[in-house]
Amino acid sequence: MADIFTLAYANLVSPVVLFFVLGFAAALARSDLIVPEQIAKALALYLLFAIGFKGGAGVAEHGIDQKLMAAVLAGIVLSVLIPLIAFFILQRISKLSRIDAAAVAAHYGSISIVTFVAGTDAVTRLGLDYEGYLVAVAAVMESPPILVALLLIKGASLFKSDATAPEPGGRSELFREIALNGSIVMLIGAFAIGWITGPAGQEEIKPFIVDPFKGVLCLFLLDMGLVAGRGMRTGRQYLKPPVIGFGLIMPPIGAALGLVAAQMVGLSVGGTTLLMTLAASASYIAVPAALRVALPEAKPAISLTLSLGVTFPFNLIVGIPLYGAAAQAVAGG
Amino acid sequence: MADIFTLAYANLVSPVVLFFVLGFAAALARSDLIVPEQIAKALALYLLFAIGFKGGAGVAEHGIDQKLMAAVLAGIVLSVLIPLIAFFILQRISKLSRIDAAAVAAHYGSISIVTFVAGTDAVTRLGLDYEGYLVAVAAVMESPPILVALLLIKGASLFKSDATAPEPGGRSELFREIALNGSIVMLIGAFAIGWITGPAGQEEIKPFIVDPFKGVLCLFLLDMGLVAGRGMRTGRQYLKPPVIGFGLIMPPIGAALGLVAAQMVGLSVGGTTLLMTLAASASYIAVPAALRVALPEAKPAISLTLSLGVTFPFNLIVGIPLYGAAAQAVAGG
Amino acid sequence: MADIFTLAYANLVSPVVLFFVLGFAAALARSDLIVPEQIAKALALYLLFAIGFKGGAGVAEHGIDQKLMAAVLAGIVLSVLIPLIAFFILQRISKLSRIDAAAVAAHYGSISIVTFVAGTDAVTRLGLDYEGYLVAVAAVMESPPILVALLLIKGASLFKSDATAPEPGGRSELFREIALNGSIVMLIGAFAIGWITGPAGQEEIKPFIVDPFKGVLCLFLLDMGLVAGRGMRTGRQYLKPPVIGFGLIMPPIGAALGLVAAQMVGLSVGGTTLLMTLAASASYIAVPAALRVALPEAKPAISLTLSLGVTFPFNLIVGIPLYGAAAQAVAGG
Amino acid sequence: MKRYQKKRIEIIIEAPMQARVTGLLDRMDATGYTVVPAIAGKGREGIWTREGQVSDASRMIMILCITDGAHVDEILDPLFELVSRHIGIVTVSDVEVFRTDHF
Amino acid sequence: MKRYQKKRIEIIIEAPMQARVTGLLDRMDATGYTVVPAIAGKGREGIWTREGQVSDASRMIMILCITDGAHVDEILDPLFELVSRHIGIVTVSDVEVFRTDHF
Amino acid sequence: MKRYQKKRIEIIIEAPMQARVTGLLDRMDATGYTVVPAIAGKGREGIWTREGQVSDASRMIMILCITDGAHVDEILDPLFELVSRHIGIVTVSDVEVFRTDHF
Ligand SMILES: Nc1ncnc2c1ncn2[C@@H]1O[C@H](COP(=O)(O)O)[C@@H](O)[C@H]1O
Ligand SMILES: Nc1ncnc2c1ncn2[C@@H]1O[C@H](COP(=O)(O)O)[C@@H](O)[C@H]1O
Ligand SMILES: Nc1ncnc2c1ncn2[C@@H]1O[C@H](COP(=O)(O)O)[C@@H](O)[C@H]1O
Ligand code: NA
Ligand code: NA
Ligand code: NA
Repeated sequence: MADIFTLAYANLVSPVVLFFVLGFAAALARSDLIVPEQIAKALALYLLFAIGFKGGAGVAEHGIDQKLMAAVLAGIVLSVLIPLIAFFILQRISKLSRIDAAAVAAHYGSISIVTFVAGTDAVTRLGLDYEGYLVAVAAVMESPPILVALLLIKGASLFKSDATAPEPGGRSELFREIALNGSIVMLIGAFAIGWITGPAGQEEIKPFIVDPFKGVLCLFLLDMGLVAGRGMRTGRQYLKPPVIGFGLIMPPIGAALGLVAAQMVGLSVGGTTLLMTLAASASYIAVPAALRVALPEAKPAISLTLSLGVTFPFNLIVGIPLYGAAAQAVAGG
Repeated sequence: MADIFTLAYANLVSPVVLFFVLGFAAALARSDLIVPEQIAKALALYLLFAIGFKGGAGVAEHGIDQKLMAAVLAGIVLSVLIPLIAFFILQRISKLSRIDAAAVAAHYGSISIVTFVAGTDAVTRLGLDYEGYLVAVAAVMESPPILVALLLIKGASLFKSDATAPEPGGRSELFREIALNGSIVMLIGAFAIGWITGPAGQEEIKPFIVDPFKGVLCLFLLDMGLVAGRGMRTGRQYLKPPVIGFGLIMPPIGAALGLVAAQMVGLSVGGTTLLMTLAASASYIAVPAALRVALPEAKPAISLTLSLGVTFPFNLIVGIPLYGAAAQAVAGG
Repeated sequence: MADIFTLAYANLVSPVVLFFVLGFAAALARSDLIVPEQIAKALALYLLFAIGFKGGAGVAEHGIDQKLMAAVLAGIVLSVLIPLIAFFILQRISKLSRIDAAAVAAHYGSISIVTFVAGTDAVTRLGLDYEGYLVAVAAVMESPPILVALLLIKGASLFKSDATAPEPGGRSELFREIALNGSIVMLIGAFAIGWITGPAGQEEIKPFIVDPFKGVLCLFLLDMGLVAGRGMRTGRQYLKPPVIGFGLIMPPIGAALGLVAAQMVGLSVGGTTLLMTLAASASYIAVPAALRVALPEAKPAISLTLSLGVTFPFNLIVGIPLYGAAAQAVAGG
Repeated sequence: MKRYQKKRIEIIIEAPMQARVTGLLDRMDATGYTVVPAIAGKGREGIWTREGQVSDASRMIMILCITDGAHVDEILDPLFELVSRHIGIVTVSDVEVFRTDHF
Repeated sequence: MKRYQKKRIEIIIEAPMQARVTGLLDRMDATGYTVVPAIAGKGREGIWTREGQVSDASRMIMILCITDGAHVDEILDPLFELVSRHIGIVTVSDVEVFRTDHF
Repeated sequence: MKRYQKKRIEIIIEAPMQARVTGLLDRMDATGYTVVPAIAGKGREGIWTREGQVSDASRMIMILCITDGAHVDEILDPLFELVSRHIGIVTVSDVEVFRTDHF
């Protein structure tokens, strides 16, 4: 147990976490500190580039693992299962409308790549390694929950011919958009290029994607803290206690499922921690935007405030060390 | 004396200064070279992040100095005294209105963090060290001059109940804004995080905040040169000779006060140079924005053109080597 | 010959080329992946900064070559000759109007700095060195083709008094704008600063302009792939087969002229490859913007789609290895 | 110079809907449109600001379309149907242009 | 579809005043507003451009507010008082909307 | 408060022409103007978007100029001549302002 606390403490005073706290506090205090929009987007692009490339180069180095397919499959299953469970729980404990519950469920089924990145940072600090292809697993987990949520609301009609769809492009256009979402393309693309060019390729661009990585992450987490804090300030009223409760219990539930899946696949301790982290994390970039098109009736402030203001800090500060400890207990030694 | 010239020359042909000159010249020649706005903001954020963090890590490393409180106090005193002196001088030598004189005084009482950063660069090039907590001193010097200027214009009524204030939020809102200005929060926040995480934390993000620092500074100074040159092109007419004269004599006056204060606190040669530089520098980011709200009747072009187009280049090119030489003469050996 | 293929293959699987391909494919598939505008501009600025500075520092290190003036002269001659040839070819093989043909010719006479940068990357990967002053040659080649195109359309009236010019500023203003174009100023400015501060200056900012250079280039080429792919998607209809053919044969023609010029000047193998690359490349940043002012009747989509969508990828993927092999065959050994 | 009466449609809508609104304008044969960014705002769904946002979800854009009065209802009916399910507003006003054939 | 007459208030003002103007609109019960960035301009106080600027001091923004004609003077009087001490301008024009209850 | 009738000129034009249009407004003694960025659009010359663009070539901006009705034709004639050779459009509409001397 001492270990969890040491880990939790080390986590708590890491620059990465402290910059998030700084941003959160600054936003609550209504400081005018901001990270410009295009810079925030560029930082996100950088993280996707770096983490994707490193994942691919890792696969090139360690050879292709038989477990890759199993892990991808596990990711897909998790990303279908978790939104269903989330929807079920929300229907029981909260008074959210079906549509809002489905929207929240989609966020929690999908993943947050920054939470994943923070997880890799914690795992690396523990001296653990992880399977590079988990980056690909992260990518495949992004979209299925959106479809699950749409199915929950629209049922089978979702797949009917969209000749009568009122919107230009209709459903098939929507599916294309969801599948070719910018962050998925960047992550998978960088992963593929990392794989093709391998450790030699990584060596060439190491001073860009490896060395300054943690510093960039600090800046990005500062921005996330600012946005999350601002969201809590303006969106608090949308979050009734049961909904906040959901935002705190859903991550461990997801992580537990992730742990089971990781055991079945046979991941390393580091890999197990990361699959748990993915399962525990909630989207706040790709899913919100997709749902504005696909489920416009859902109130965006609910999912976003919950995901970014409650679950992200929970995972960053409490969750990740916890999942690491659990992974060590179950998969370690 | 030879030393001053060597120092001045080395300073003059440093990439940092030359990029400023390039920007200035390009703007005067009306080239369309620009640094995009959000990039300029990000570069400023980066400099605050890096210089704040390094300052804090420095404090963590060298232990907390008994002089810290004295230095902070000295900073506050300087930032109250300098605007009063500046206002007095301007009232004598220039024909500026009281309000414009107070606005200019606020700029010169406050500090320019980039001038400070350029100072640290020069100090480091001389092989000197400096007290990390000077970053905190810089932060506390930012705001008091704004209040001094408001007091000069509005007198005691400034602190009266703002129930009748015509603007939403009134005075207390204004004070909050001034105190929680983004650059102060970033600087103090990064300082605190650097302090908490110490040299180990700095080691983690060194390839982001230390290694590329000077290159980023070059790019930022290019931008400052562009903005300063453009300001001189469009704002020249606001600057009568006495006002320009003020922009050239006020920095040495401030620096002299800074030298006295540094001696009283007992700072190192490097630290003395930097406190002089802070006292000599004039704000061009935080104060102008605050004054637009607090003293809307002041003509913004006067202070800004003077601070950025006259005093900043003076300090960068002539001032800093001079202050370094003076500090060495007085505090050195 | 085996050499060419090895080189071509190594080139093809370099991260730089693969990120271009990723962007191109993502745009064709209508992914919403984007690089924000100001970030793209900052990346371009960074590349100009880095390549200019390194060129200047190289000149400072190797001493000033007697060939510098000859190379600059060769650049000017090429940049006058190539647009004339391009215009002649277009008039023969395509049905473009005189104005559109002149506009396209201006693009091909001028240069693409990113193609040049990609060329330096390929040259360096071959273990070859190149003359640093080629950066200055690149800069002087940017503008003359614009004047050539204007002369082709407006004839001698171009230089007549512009008292009657309908546009504010008239011709002289236009000439000033073309000569002081932002990218020229940045390139020449950074070159001069690199020269003045020399290897010592470069050492100071190496972790900014040298180490992360290739990673930044990858990100920039991702953006170029996105823009080029989007251009092909929306601008395809402007490109009849003869025009596309021109976009593929003009680069080798330019390169051949560049080879002759390089031989006359006596450049190294690396330098020869780069002068060929410059001659083969087509502008897509500076020239398009200048022509919108100077030749508004030309259809912008034609030149831009051709230059960015056809010629840039051709040079990047096929051209550069080819020019390298030709330079080695002729100038090597 | 002679000026002609046209209508200016101003649509403020959430950013992820941009492609769908412009797609609609295309299908309705609008001769053109211009998209202008917004940086902050407030409506029934609360306050938003673009600062620091990576996602397009909580951002608005403004789409301007100048069109002929004869054409305007043709565009407005499906447009209003599309927009009404989303966060946003539509306004219409009178403007004059020089080249009537352009719109 | 039936359209209703409303007023469109367009405020161009220095960026540091944004929060105060929107705060005023809030207090005056405007139903919403949208802030649009400006990149350059000229007025009595001279030329400005946003390029390369770190400070908000010499930048303008544009605030749009659609409101009911009955409501408009209520908003305009204190608004004009606020804006008149600052660098900026206010214009008012007629627009039509679909949902009268929205404004 | 009393309001005065003015004209609002809205110019959408390719970005490289910005300095020339504002220069013209200066020469025609317009009291001011504001430049607003555009991020995407469509016209006779096809679709464009600012995303990822380094060059100003395929980008539009919007220039607003509030001016007096008496003054408006003086500005519009040379403006239209300038703009007509370029990619872009000009519209004119009625607005009200408070300070008639300002425009
Ligand atoms: N009365 C208004 N005037 C100007 N903009 C508005 C107004 N109402 C709403 N908006 C804009 O439209 C967006 C969506 O409005 P709503 O659908 O009411 O939430 C807001 O965030 C504002 O940016
Ligand atoms: N006549 C005008 N038309 C459009 N915008 C204007 C006009 N006058 C002023 N502005 C804008 O409002 C800002 C402040 O104007 P002023 O208060 O006159 O300095 C200017 O910088 C412009 O951006
Ligand atoms: N009907 C329109 N409504 C709004 N904006 C337009 C319209 N037509 C053209 N534009 C804008 O003006 C630019 C140039 O138009 P054009 O000269 O028709 O190619 C387009 O790219 C649009 O941004
Ligand atoms: Na999840
Ligand atoms: Na000072
Ligand atoms: Na060329």
